[in-house]
Amino acid sequence: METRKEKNIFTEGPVEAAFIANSIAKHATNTSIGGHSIFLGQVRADMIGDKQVQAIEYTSHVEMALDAMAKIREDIFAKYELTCMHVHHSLGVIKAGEICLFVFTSSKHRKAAIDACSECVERIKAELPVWGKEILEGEGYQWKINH
Amino acid sequence: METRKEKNIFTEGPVEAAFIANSIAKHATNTSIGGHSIFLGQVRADMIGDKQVQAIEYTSHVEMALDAMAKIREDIFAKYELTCMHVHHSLGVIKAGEICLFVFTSSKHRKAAIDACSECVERIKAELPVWGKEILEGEGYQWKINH
Amino acid sequence: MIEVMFFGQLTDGTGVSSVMIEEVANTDMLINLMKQHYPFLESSTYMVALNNTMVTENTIIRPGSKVAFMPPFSGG
Amino acid sequence: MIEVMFFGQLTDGTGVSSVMIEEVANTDMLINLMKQHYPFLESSTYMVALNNTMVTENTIIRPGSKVAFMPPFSGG
Repeated sequence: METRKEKNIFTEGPVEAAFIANSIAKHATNTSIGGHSIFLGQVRADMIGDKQVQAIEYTSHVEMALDAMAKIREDIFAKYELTCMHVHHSLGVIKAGEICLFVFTSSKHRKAAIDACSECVERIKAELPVWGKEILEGEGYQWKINH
Repeated sequence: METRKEKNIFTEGPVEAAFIANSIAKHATNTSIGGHSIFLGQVRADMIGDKQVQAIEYTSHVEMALDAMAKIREDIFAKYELTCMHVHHSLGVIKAGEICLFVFTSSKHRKAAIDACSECVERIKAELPVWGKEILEGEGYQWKINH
Repeated sequence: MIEVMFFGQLTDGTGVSSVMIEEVANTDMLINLMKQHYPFLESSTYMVALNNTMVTENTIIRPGSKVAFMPPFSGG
Repeated sequence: MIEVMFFGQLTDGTGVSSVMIEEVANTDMLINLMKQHYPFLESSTYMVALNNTMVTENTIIRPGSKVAFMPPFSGG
């Protein structure tokens, strides 16, 4: 049924710093780029009552999420003069301190990259069918709520 | 005369991707951080007439620049709920495709990091006594103008 | 058959991430059927998607369809 | 002595990044002296800092001071 080619944004496990470095380094050959904007979401060890969050387990309705991401990508490329945009979202158990979201935009002049990155992050949080389960020390858990 | 301890933001040569990765990885131990915002300035190979920019050579009035940066840092920490902020600006010859500016902010909730990063970049470009000399292929050069 | 999928905190109530059910004519009927099976849905917040498209009004369900019950998103 | 420093495109005109000069009473006098030495400064855009502080009005220069002539910034 699905004929449009969609980029997969999901990876099992955290986004590693070395992966981010590699993504940045890859753009050195594109000398029309003047600015990169990066957002990284990191899992916080919040206190829920008297228990600390140890990790967040992310699940998704992947097919719908990739559809939603394709729409966001299309809208953002139509709105901003971007050279490129890359998005990586983790699935599975991501421990406190680890990176679970990596949004990376590049443009000739900085404003497009900065605005596009920020808008992309907001839309990812609002529009992608992804759920985070905050796993507490000991036995409990709590479902994450986005503000 | 100078008694205030100021962070040095200048490094000779480009900001390497591995250095950025290392900066990110260092923050994994701070589990109160929920979001990082990063801006990277990359040297563009613009065409100036019929010649291409091969590199930008950066010079600075370093003492004044560190004073200006200390003031920017103070203002931004007063305005935003940041966990930390790191700034690195290159001096010397930075080739097209290389990174010459790295601004890195972190906060509990994403908005502070994103807004602080963007404001810091604008203020760095407007307020730091730094000059870029665009070195063209062959012999010429042109002094960079910030918009 | 129709595949009915549950996500996020809804799986706390259903205990399963998906169930296969006999054909049902439309989404209103399916939602009512699910509320009978899983009474907690009466007081839950969720959206329903039919074959990856959000349903905002009663829609005919063709055999082989997939229906998703999704609580508010909390990615990123 | 007073150290007078030039930055950015101003060095294209001066050919040097700094010069040491005899005492001058104030910044207005120093700016005029420099314009005599380097006539291109008449038509240049620059700011002047005395001991790392921007000068916006005529200011007394004490011996041992450093004065910087700086064109518009273009960092980042």
